[in-house]
Amino acid sequence: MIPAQFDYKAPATLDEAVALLNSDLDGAKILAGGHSLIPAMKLRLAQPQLLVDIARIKSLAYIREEGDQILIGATTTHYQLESSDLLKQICPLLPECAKSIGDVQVRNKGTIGGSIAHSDPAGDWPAAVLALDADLVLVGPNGERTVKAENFFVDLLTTDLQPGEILREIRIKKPSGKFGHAYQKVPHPASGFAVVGVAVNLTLNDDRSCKSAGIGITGVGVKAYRAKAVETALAGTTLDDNAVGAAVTHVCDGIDPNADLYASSDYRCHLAQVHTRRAIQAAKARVQ
Amino acid sequence: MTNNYVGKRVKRTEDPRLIRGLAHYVDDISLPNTLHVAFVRSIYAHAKINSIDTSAALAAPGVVAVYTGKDVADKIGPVPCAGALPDLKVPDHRVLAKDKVYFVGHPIAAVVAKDRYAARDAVDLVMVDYEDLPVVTDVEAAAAGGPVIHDSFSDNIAYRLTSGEGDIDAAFAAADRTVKQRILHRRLAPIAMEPRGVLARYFPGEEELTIWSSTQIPHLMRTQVALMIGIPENKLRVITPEVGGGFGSKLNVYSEEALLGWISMQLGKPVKWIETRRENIQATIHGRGQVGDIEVAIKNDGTVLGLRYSVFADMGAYHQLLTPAIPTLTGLMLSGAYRIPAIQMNITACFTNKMATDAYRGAGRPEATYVVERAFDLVAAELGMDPAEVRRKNFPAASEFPFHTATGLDYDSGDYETALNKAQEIAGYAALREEQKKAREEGRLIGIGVSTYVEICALGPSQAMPAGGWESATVRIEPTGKVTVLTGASPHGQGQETSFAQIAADELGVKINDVTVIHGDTGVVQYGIGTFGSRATAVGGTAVFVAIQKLKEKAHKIATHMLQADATRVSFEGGKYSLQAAAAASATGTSEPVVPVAEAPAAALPEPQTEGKTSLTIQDIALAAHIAKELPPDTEPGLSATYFFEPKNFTFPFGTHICVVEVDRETGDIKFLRYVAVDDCGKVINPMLVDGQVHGGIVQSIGQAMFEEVVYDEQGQLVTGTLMDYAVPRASHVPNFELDRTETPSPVNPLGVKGVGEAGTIGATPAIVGAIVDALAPFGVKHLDMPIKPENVWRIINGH
Amino acid sequence: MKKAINLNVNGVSRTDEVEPRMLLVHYLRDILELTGTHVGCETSLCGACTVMLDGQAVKSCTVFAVQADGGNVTTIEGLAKNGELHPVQEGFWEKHGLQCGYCTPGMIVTAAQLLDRNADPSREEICHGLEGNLCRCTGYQHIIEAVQYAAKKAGQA
Amino acid sequence: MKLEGSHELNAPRERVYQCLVSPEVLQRCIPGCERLEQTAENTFAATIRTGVGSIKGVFNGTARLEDLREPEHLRLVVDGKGAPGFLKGAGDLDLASTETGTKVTYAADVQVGGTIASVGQRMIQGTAKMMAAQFFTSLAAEAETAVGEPPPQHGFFRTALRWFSGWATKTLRKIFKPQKGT
Repeated sequence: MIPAQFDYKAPATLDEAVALLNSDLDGAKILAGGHSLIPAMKLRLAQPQLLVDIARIKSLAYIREEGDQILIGATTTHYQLESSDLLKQICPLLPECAKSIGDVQVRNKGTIGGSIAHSDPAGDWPAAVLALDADLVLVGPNGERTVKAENFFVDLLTTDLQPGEILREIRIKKPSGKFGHAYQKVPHPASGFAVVGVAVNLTLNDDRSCKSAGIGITGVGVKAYRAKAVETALAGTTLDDNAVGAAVTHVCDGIDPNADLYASSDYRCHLAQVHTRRAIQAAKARVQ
Repeated sequence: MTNNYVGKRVKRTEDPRLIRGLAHYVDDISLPNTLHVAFVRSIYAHAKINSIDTSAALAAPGVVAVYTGKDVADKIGPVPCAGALPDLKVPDHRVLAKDKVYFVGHPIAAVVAKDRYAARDAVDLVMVDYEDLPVVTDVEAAAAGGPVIHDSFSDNIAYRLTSGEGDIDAAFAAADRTVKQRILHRRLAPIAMEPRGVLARYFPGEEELTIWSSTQIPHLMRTQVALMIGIPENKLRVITPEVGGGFGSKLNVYSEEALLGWISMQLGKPVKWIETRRENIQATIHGRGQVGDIEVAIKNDGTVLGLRYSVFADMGAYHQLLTPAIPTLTGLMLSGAYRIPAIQMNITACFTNKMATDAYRGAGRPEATYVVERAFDLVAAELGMDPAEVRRKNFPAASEFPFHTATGLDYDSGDYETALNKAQEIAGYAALREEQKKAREEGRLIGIGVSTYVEICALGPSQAMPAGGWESATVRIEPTGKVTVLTGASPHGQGQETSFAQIAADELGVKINDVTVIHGDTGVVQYGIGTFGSRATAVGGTAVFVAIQKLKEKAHKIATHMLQADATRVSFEGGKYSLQAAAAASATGTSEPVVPVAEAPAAALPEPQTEGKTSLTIQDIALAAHIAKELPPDTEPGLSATYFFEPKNFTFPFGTHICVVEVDRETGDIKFLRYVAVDDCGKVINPMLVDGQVHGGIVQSIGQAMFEEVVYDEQGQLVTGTLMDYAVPRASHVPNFELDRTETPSPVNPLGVKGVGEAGTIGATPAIVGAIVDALAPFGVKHLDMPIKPENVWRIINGH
Repeated sequence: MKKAINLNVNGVSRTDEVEPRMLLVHYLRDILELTGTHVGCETSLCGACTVMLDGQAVKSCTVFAVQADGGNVTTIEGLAKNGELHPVQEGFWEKHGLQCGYCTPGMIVTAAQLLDRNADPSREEICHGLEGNLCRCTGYQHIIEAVQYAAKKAGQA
Repeated sequence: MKLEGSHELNAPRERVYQCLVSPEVLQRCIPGCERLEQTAENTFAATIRTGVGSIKGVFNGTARLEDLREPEHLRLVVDGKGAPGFLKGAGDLDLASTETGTKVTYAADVQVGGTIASVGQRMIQGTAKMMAAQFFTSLAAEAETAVGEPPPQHGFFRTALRWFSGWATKTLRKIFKPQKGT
């Protein structure tokens, strides 16, 4: 219940935050909403020496359109995303995903950047940003770089964020044309984390055949991943039951599905297939 | 008696402080200079302690002391076990482990520091050198041999017991068929929302120790802790402030309670320990933990001739207060709501490298009801009968009560068929079966589960209890007319402050706001037993009721004297002692109403005015009794009465629960469609509180049936160590409940009440499991063990 | 190591020096003696510690007091105004939405947030809104009814 | 907890075997191994600082090689303790020659205790898999490096380099005081 001692700094700017983080690469951790880090600290599984609180950098919390992109600041809370009228209009996957995270208290405080940077294998955001093929903007002592979401999630709780780097922004190409989104989740009855979470970003051709599908899966593997084989199998099809049914059998291709007390590997993989199918069908039904 | 309150939906008098955050639980009490205690607990399930190095911890900032098992071994007596079974093995259970640890969470050292942060930090600095030993977690493996846990015993068998009446062999010999099933009752964690907590303060001058503890049994704890730490019982005061739920987990005497008291005596300062949720799951008792085989002898027409249940009961590493007694309660209730001529229960109770099991809401009875009800479902399936009809066939008739069972009990009163009929009617049972049939044709999987339960409540006659089964009450009317009720049945959420005030207000004819119910302070309240076993109202409430009758006898005497009338002419009605009409006329010639004196605002106590009056409120009499100028000869001043109620029997509430579920063929998800419960808890004091008890109990059953399980791995590691993994039901997990009642008064107590605290956890699991199994009947399933998770269902449907 | 913090709690301005690791719930309970906010788990799951921070329900066991610096905190003790119960408090009393009362403060604060954002929630929306609060006594039915009562009451006001 | 798997290495079986019994190589391959000192024949004292993401811990303990049957089999027995709990286990490694090199098949039974066991249900398996993968990736690099060449750089070295580069950049920035907005 009680974390080990640490020092706390609340820089006013991102540059200061980067500098502070780099002042102690081994001991410093970024604190945003704290809803991944603080529970680990209370169990003393994480014992950072210094917390650099970036939640006070007001300029890091935003949702805005810029050209053909949607820009989301890293410390934007789940609730801000859930309740954004703009996003409900232009990218409904994000509010839908946000709504399924944890509970209202977690959503009020937890941030999208924190969740992505933590890369919990059952976190919800990773699936959504994968499905949307987002770019993640990282800032470090050497300046900024942009990483595709697909390349960002490396392994269990491990991302491409290098020591000393901070996730600053999530950039998403504004969905256009005939698109439909859906997020389907089986929450663990105790933790609320995704036993399986499926984010679908579907774009149709004028003839309503599948132009492209972005499918992000969480909860199944050691990290969230894009179900590329499913995406490929769907492309060009009319998304009829047979095509979707056949495509979703590939959802666990190349993955060694997680097992825990609630769901074994094969059941989890089965759930991933069922919910991927349901999410695709829901997304398709929502296409204007 | 006027029924202004009893039987009515009265809002709780305890709520205003609770909803405003102004109530005080143990951790909300702060005393100056309080030291905080944190525990070093075993991370091994079974290990030898080679050494404990406390030097770094002692040197840490803010640390005042560190105590280990060696420091306290000859200072604090063993943790008590109240089980009195023949040949029971009772391990020497010390408050801190000395040479060996026997389960994960076993306390090894207590660190005392200036604040909770410093105490927690120092826990990491205590170095324990363990040498791990072979572990036994499976109860059958423990019975079969396995590593012996306690050196003082030759095996892991705590006791064996066979009980029951009737010729069981003859019953099976006469049977047309038998059905059998192995049934698991997994370990459950009670998870009271307030974890345990202890605050202790010793005054060296007065040699008085006060312990605030989140417990269900302040007096029993006082006696036991006094014995453990060697302080005279009358120098120890136990206070249970607000208690945030118990469910049996606080019906115990724990190491920490004695140890904190002892530490306070050593250091002369207040010391506090508040359990973390991880400690709560590791080292507060668990419930259930049985593996049993049920076998039923039946006739082809559905008549049950005999029932045999052989069970391995998992005690855990040590006995806590009632650990060995729990399976015996299972044995008592194996007749369920049925006429079963022969019953046999065989218990093999074993030690394992796990936390002790003990009373968790229902305490042994849910296990009994569950196996009996599952068996009746199996019988129905075997014979192709409707499960409700098999049950109906074996009910004793309402006219047969008191009904003697082959488990040796005499059920007080009952009308099982009426409850079943009512539940079936509310559920629309016949239509549901039709709907189910139609749904099956469409490929949908709907299941209907029926449970007709009986429970044993109002624990109980002292003859059948380890430490007294009575309950106490003192009722006092203060000079200002305020009524004080002191009850030994200290509650932890049940609402006795309201329900007992309802009883008192009606019996005394006063307003409920004039009644204050005091509990949970051994310095103030006469000795009592506590709240558990659905006993508070039936035993404690009765004590209040009878104490009031005693008080009224005296008040009547005083009234008669004050009204200068013949005793037979003074009657009590609506809070007033009045002369009967004829007598009244002759006494004063008037019958004007009298303003109650006690309500008049007064700086000093008013003098009772009786001249010319035909009636007196009981509050007038209280004042007179205290002023004591106008009392009949040989009457003690004051107006109070104490009563210790000893029930002659248990009570036996009953009811029918019907659950309807639909399972998702693809995912195995289980969705509730309906939940109907008709409970009969005898007379009802406050229907709102009864509904609340039933709701809560059913939801704990939903937890047990679908989510909850304390899991230890083969090495005895507790893998469901937090609420991240141990699933307590949430709002979205539960259906809307349709409740109703029948009312069959109990003849055991004058209130006619039976008790309802555990009905939900006893009646509901068989209905829920029955419904899920019924939904899967097309796949040939006859039984599934709890918790039934979607994966289990999916495997059945898909033949995995 | 201690940090100075300024915050407004239930309308009262507070200044204190705290260790960075001090959890907001411990600050409220141990320093300010506002003990209505409870601790029921250590993994941010039970919601007993819920308070409003800048108008948003948060789990005060998962917020460091230093993070709340400069903020406005409302605890259960600050919910009733001028001696008048908040409609949710009234609902809980009226509908028997509590038994042992331990989860109640957090449950009430969360329910208040729920009604702030959705004045007329369905049963399902209430359940979703209370997903972060565990109750072991009531079985939730009376809690749901309490929130419905409060919604109705607030709607009439 | 049972762990099973196999990894293909592009190196001859004898070479792989030698790597597996070399304390120097093992230290470089075991994720986070800071110290591996021989205390007796085939017995080592080890300090491992390891973890995933922000979850970290230090374990002290022993590792023992048993049942050595060069070049086809060995058994590794480990026992470590640390603040987050303890770790104990034994694993059998079988080496088989393949066309391209060596296939190492492992089957281990690992017991985890303490905090990590009671709170890490969701992650333990994944962590173990990840560490096994890291170990074999490093081992492959070691085995594929000819004897006498400088050892390959694994996770720890990569990390150290990153830290160094971060520190160097920061220092350089301080020296050159770059203007804002660049």
